[in-house]
Amino acid sequence: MTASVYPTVPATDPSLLSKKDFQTEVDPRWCPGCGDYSILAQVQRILPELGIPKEQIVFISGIGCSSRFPYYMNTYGMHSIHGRAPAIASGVKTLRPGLSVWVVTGDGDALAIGGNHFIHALRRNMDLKILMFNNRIYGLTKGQYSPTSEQGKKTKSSPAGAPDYPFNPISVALSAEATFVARAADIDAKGLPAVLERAARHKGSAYIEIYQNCPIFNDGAHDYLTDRKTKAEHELRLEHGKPLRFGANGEKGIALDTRMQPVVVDVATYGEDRLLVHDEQNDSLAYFLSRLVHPAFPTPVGVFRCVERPSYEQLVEDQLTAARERKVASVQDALEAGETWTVA
Amino acid sequence: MTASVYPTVPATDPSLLSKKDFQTEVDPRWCPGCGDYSILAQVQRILPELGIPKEQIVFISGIGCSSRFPYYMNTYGMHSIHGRAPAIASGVKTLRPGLSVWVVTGDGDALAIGGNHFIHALRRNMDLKILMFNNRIYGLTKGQYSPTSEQGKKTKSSPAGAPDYPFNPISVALSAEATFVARAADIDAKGLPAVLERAARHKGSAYIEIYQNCPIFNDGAHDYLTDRKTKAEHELRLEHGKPLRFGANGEKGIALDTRMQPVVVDVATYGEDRLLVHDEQNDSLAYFLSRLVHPAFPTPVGVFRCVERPSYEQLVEDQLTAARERKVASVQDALEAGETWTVA
Amino acid sequence: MLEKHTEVLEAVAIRFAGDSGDGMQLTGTQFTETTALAGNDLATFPDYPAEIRAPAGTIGGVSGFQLHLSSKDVFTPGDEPDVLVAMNPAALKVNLPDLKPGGILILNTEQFSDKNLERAGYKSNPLEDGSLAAYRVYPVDITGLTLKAIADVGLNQRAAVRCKNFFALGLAYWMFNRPLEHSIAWIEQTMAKKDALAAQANLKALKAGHAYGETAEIFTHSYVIPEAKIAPGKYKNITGNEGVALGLLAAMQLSGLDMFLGTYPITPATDILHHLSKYKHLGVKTFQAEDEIAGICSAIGAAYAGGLAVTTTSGPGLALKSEAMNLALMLELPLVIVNVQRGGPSTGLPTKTEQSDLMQALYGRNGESPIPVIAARSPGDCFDAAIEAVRIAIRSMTPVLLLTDGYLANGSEPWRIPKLDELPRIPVHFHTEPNGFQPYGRDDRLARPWAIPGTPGLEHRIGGLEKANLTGAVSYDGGNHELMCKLRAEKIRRIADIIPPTEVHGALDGDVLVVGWGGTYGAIRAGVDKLLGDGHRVAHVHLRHLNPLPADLGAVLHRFKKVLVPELNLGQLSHLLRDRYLIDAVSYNKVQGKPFKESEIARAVLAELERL
Amino acid sequence: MLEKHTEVLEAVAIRFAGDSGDGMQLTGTQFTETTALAGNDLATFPDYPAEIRAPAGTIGGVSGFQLHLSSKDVFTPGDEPDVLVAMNPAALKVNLPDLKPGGILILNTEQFSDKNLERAGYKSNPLEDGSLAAYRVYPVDITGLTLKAIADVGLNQRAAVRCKNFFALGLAYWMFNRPLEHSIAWIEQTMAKKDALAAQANLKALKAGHAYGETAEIFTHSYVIPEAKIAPGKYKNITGNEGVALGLLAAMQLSGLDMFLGTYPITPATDILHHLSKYKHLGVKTFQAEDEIAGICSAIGAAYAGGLAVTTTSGPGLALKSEAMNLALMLELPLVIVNVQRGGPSTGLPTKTEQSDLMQALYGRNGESPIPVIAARSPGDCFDAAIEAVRIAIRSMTPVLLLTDGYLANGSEPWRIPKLDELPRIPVHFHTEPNGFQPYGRDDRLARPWAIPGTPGLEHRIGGLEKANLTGAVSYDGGNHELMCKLRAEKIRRIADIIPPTEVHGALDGDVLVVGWGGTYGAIRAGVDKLLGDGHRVAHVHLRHLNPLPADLGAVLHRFKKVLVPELNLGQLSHLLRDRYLIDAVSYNKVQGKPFKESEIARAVLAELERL
Ligand SMILES: Cc1ncc(C[n+]2csc(CCOP(=O)(O)OP(=O)(O)O)c2C)c(N)n1
Ligand SMILES: Cc1ncc(C[n+]2csc(CCOP(=O)(O)OP(=O)(O)O)c2C)c(N)n1
Ligand code: SF4
Ligand code: SF4
Ligand SMILES: [Mg+2]
Ligand SMILES: [Mg+2]
Repeated sequence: MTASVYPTVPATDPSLLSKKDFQTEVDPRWCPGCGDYSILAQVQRILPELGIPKEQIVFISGIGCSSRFPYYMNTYGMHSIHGRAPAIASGVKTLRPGLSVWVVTGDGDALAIGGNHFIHALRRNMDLKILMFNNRIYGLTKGQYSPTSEQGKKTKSSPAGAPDYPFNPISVALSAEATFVARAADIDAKGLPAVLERAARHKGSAYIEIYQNCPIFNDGAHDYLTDRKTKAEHELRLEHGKPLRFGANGEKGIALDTRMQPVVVDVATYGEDRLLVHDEQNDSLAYFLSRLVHPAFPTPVGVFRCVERPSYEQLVEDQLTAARERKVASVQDALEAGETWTVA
Repeated sequence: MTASVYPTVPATDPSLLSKKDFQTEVDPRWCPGCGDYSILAQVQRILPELGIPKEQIVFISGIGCSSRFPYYMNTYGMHSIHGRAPAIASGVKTLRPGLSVWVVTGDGDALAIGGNHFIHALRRNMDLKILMFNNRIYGLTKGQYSPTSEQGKKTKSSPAGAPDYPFNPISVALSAEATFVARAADIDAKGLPAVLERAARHKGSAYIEIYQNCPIFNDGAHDYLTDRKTKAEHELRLEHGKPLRFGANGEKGIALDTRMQPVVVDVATYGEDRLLVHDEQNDSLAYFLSRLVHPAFPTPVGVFRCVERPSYEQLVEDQLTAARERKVASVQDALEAGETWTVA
Repeated sequence: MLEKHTEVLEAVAIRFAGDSGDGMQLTGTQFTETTALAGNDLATFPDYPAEIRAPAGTIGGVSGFQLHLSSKDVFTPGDEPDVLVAMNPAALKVNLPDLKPGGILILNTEQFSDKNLERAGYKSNPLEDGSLAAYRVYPVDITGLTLKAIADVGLNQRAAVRCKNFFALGLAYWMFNRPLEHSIAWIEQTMAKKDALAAQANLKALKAGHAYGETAEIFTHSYVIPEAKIAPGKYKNITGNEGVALGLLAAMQLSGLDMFLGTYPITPATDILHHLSKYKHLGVKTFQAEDEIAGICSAIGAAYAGGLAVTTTSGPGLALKSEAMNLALMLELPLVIVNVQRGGPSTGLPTKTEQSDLMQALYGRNGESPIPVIAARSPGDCFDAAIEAVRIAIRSMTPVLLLTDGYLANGSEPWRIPKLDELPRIPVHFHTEPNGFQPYGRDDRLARPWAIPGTPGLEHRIGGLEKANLTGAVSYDGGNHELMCKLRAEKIRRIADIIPPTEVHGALDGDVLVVGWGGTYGAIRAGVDKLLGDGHRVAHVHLRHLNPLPADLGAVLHRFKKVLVPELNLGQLSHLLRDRYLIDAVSYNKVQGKPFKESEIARAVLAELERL
Repeated sequence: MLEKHTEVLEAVAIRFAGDSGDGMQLTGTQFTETTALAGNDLATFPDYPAEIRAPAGTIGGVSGFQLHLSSKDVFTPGDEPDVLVAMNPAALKVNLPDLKPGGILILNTEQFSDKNLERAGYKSNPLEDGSLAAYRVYPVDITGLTLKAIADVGLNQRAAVRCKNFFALGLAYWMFNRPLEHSIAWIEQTMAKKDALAAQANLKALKAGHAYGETAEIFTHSYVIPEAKIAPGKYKNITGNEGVALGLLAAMQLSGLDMFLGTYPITPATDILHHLSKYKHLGVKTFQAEDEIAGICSAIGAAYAGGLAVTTTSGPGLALKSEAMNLALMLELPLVIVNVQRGGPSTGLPTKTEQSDLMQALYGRNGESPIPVIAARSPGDCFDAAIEAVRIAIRSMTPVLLLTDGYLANGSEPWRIPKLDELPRIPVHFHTEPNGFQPYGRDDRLARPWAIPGTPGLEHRIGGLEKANLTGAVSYDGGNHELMCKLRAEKIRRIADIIPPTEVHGALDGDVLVVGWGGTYGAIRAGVDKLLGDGHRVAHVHLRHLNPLPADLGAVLHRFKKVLVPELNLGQLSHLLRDRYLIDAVSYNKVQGKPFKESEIARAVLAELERL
């Protein structure tokens, strides 16, 4: 056997990296005020902290405003075709489990045309970090309703209101057996980097729904959650092992009523010990939380679910290792296997 | 306006229909012992009871053993292409809301290539009856693992065991906002027709997962649930408003433990009133039930979820009606609308 | 006061260019409508920036609108504008290369700051460095004059600056002696509804621009383009996408069918969806599917159910639809697939035009897969082509591909509004007779019966597996398969029976025949007309039908010494003609996301003439 | 005892036919292996029923296996079998029309019951009604004799009846003087592992069949086919799907790359996945994707990451992959797409063979989309073709389409196992030098550098939008786009530099040149050889490379008066040749899900000769 054809250049030292190492010379081409800018900044901020050599990071996207993201990340990157990023990323990761592979996608890219690849990547627990920018609209094609737009939404393609009932993306990700599921808002300078970092360190598929504002075609869709004035009333920060409390002073909580339905209670009168306690490992609870929807309920942000399960590419590596241990044979042996005969 | 180009033949009398009216002269081409036969028989049995003229029923399928179903139904039918039946059926139903439109699909057809159309049809609440024959294998292509095959399954394409973690189809359907979700086994002569009939009468998308035996490539996958000997121990029949009990004499029940996780309890010692009570309208509960998986838990059969929500095609009809009331204009008017000028 | 002269011109091409935020498309549209009302023939070319929102002032963000108006027939927006209105340095940089030598240049001086010059990549200020010496330059502080004119309206600075396009419009109206009435009415009726204050300001800006032309000392000449001889009738401007939408509406009426559009948004086809979604009161159902496959599949379902079924897309979307197109072919159901071509391959140049999906349209499916392909030649012709597509689909029970392109889709032209009751009906016959019903029996066009769900006694099953002749049952018989493949091919071939004889424009035989298809019509016609005017023995044939080709086309081709095929691709139609007629067709290509110029065509033909 | 004669034959074709449950494929394979060991050249044709499981005894359920063995070169499984072993009436009904007049017919009489005759659609019993008079009929109660022979083994009735195919095999061995050793060893080693009892019974059945031939009074003759002159080496039988799998394995070794297959099951391509999934110990990663789009996309990801990336499919799946193929083309990454053609369009005839995806392969994508296309000509050649596909993909950084078909995929032939270290290596160079790195710089083949994630300093972004020359940045520039379209086209054109001169078999110039491609090789070669033997001035060229075509092909074509193009489609290659070379190529078609017969080719060529 000759030497490997693969490059043997040593990895660079990740401890030297800073945010600006991840910036490219290309100026981002998003509209002024687009939520994509803040997400980009947060991602560039946390990457140096992960201890991963820059050359081992790959960003793969589909098509959409959000999917231009890789152009602005000074890592390896691919701006692929609409909806297929999870499938492409799966090939990268399966071939090279050592790479850190990120998928950037939009609500249309991930849930309209790409819905199937999205749920299949999750169920396989492919070790991908999937960031879905949810602006509840098709931005790049200039404003049609998306699978996360509210029913009745008036857009260019639905002048009488969209007849479609939307997906709840967190519910979908959970039912697709995702092992890490979280939510954050574009301009949440604390919550977003926190979930990004946990996602990065999770071994397996990690899905983050990022509420993103599109000032051009769907301005203010998430204002209730991001506006300082209303935020406290509408944000439910999930913390593992902690009771579900919200409000400016945590004065409100979430409990189950007798029909196993959620109710908002006053913590003081109801009692903190009767509140639901968040458990990242309980998938039915995570689903239950995903059903807390504005305006009837506060919007949970943070980590809905985080469990361990062998990742796809790890299982494949294990199978290869086991097969190699079981059977030592060359390609020539494979050619010669089976019934053969020799003509002299 | 001239007379409609559409046929004005009067509908036939559905009260005269019997099972054999739904049988075709073509002999089913499934292997001996295939579960598809019993499903076919049950469907042919319940259709005459629905009061629908035969010519108003359409069966649309994709590709797979299961998808040959329409050939054996003496109704309108289309054996289309792999995975696309829900999309085709959506076109039929949207154009002609008066038709009764059924989709027959397999675990590969619906959840592998067709996963996206499947979940989108459900979220739209398109009034389709979707029967998914789940044999946990690709039958037609002669035995590769499917998205519902258990992890580690050895098949022709996975000699070392499938590295994929499977979908839980009921969970997926629920998260796709399906308004009717049920499960039955192919040879359950009581349970299957019961859910078929309820699905047929439901206004909106109805999904039934039918456990189907493939004696050739995955024999006995559902035996624990269908075998008379083991059935009672493993089957949890869901009934709206009733506590969750199972076992030969209903001696066992399902309750929540303190971590909001399911436990199997002895009803006598635990107390029936502390059991969970089924509620078809609680979507988190339905999800919770979908997570009860063999062998740790009994398998729920019957209706997981049944709620009312306007169906897609109904909303579209309503929009058309409203638009017609708001604006009376001809096609000629549309041509002439906008800035015009006249050359004499 | 300076004396002002009025000159009469036969034709003029004017281009407005500025930043995407500068409202150039609106300015262009207003000028177009006013021009149309004034009775000129005209053609337009809007040119959007490819970037979603490029940074203000950069090359990437330049938006343009060109208008060609004439007292004669107009076929294209004009090769080189006579007048360029540039609202900032980037707009100048991008558009100057196109301006005719000696052309008029109106520049918004306020924008020529150092920062903006740098953004546009200028090293020195062209207003000062003499680089514009070859043009008639009119530097105007458009921004400043606008702000002054509307100061009393009380808009905030940002909103006020935005009115500058109406100042430019007013100035242009003065220069070409156009009345202000139409734009005034538009501002007062349409704009005022949304923002009364802005309307007031724009009105003032418009008038101020006009007055500035009238009074400012720098302008010495204004121009008059006399009315063209235009067929009488009621007109409006339509884009190609509107043309398709209206054509489908008309076909709905002419056939009596209910319409269903199943589609997924994609540039530059999305506007067809936008347009059709407005006609709910006419019974049009639009279905925004989860992807292009669901788009076409839902349309197949609708066709099966008896609808006028349509799906719309652009190149990559057509690729995704290929498997389902074959299902429609096998089911033998009528379906119209509209493909608005854009720059390829892959995502390519999504906002630019190209004609490179012809091969995909003809051949891009597995197996022997004959599908009729037709193409529209101009925005207004999209209307007729859409009706033709529906007509063929229904008469022959087949999917039909209609090709347009980004240039047609977004370009507009004046269109004579037809009277629907003067157009031939599209006959539809739904089968209802159970006796002797054969799902795959055929009439003399080889069309099978359309037997839709809901019809008692015709219950039957169809699918993508090969069908037995007549019965339509599944058949694995080899002989039957060959027969069916040939029947399907012959069915499409017979469509040639209704294709009118090929129209040869120019010499009936002779030296060079230029054969084109699709959106290159205008440039080819203008280029060939020029050569005909110069006395050359040339001619132009423009194909609507690409599959099947017209029965007489071979004979026509053979009457010329040379056949030249200009295409916005690397030679796709020429492959087809070579294959079918074994003629050494010469391909003339351009793949730059832009339409041909008349002069390019004329030059290419001349080169062939010289080579003879 | 009757005296038995031994006759020497040059070649014989034998077909085993029975119900799908009758084990005919196993019988055929055993006979094949024994024949190969005996030193004959051979070719085989397994013919599975199209239905999943048709009811026992019906026409739809008949399974067949034909074997052509000879002491000379063999190119096809033979047009008409000399011997037909039919295990039931349906098998007789289906296969009799193919049997050579005067051929040998061995019939399992036990199955000729009224019920079975009716199932097969016989009105009267052919054993009795004289309808078989034209053949040498040997009625044998195969079932009964088998049951008797193995009675003492103690199998249940159903299992016992299943042994009858080994009785038939034994009888056939006797008839052609083949040794039993190979099959005995197989039963004792392979079968015994799974079911010792069954193995014991089959062994007895095999010997009983042989003994029956030896002793039964009805057989008077046995036959000997002398050894063929075969190149020395180690041989085994491989199917085309195995050939592709092994070729890819070999290419993995020759290139040093890690292999990744991303695919979705589809008939008749699935077996490639089955085969490759067995080589985990060699480092092969197979990914069973959720659909064909994910199959190719995962492979694109693997190519980007530096793998030997492959995706496999059949017609409808190729249609689904078209959009992503264009992404690979734009990214300029190496990727092998294997398309095992089947009967189309749509689902068509999924289990039957056809050559009708050539146009789709060449043209089935949006925009200008040049992709190399190569085709394999025989099961063993699939091995070489797969290596060639990998070689081209890597040298030119491009997706490559490899076409095989259902006939090659499931057919098998003896294959001389090559020594890997005697095959030329496939050079791979990963770029590592950051200085001056240009993602879209090019070498003299116009290939761009392969710079994979993990390489420090080469971080770069690629995508489906048009790229700027050299830098690979997004570019909307028209001139750049045209340049890139032409560079991509020229890159593919330059592959012709490594295509060897066209091999002309037969006359170097003359009357009729037969040009074929793909799986029709054997039939055409045999047909042309026959005519050459008869002294005609004909020749055969078989194309491996369909895009680009060999540089000298035009010259070769023009050396003949007529070019005949036999294809299992309606004339796809002939379209290409007409277009490229303006020759009036005559298309000879068959679209019946079946390969050509040698005699059909010979007859078609003769017809052309007569027409000259
Ligand atoms: C195959 C294909 N179909 C359609 C499109 C057009 N298209 C591009 S992006 C997009 C939707 C974008 O929405 P989303 O993913 O939410 O991204 P956003 O722009 O909102 O960030 C569509 C429909 C395309 N590029 N390719
Ligand atoms: C586009 C396309 N891809 C792949 C196939 C091959 N194929 C046919 S059916 C099938 C899977 C069938 O599995 P399932 O839906 O579970 O049906 P079953 O046969 O088990 O009833 C596959 C992969 C196809 N027909 N078309
Ligand atoms: S259109 Fe919306 S999502 Fe897209 S860049 Fe602009 S603001 Fe952002
Ligand atoms: S392969 Fe399995 S699923 Fe298919 S017909 Fe046979 S038994 Fe039924
Ligand atoms: Mg979006
Ligand atoms: Mg299945």
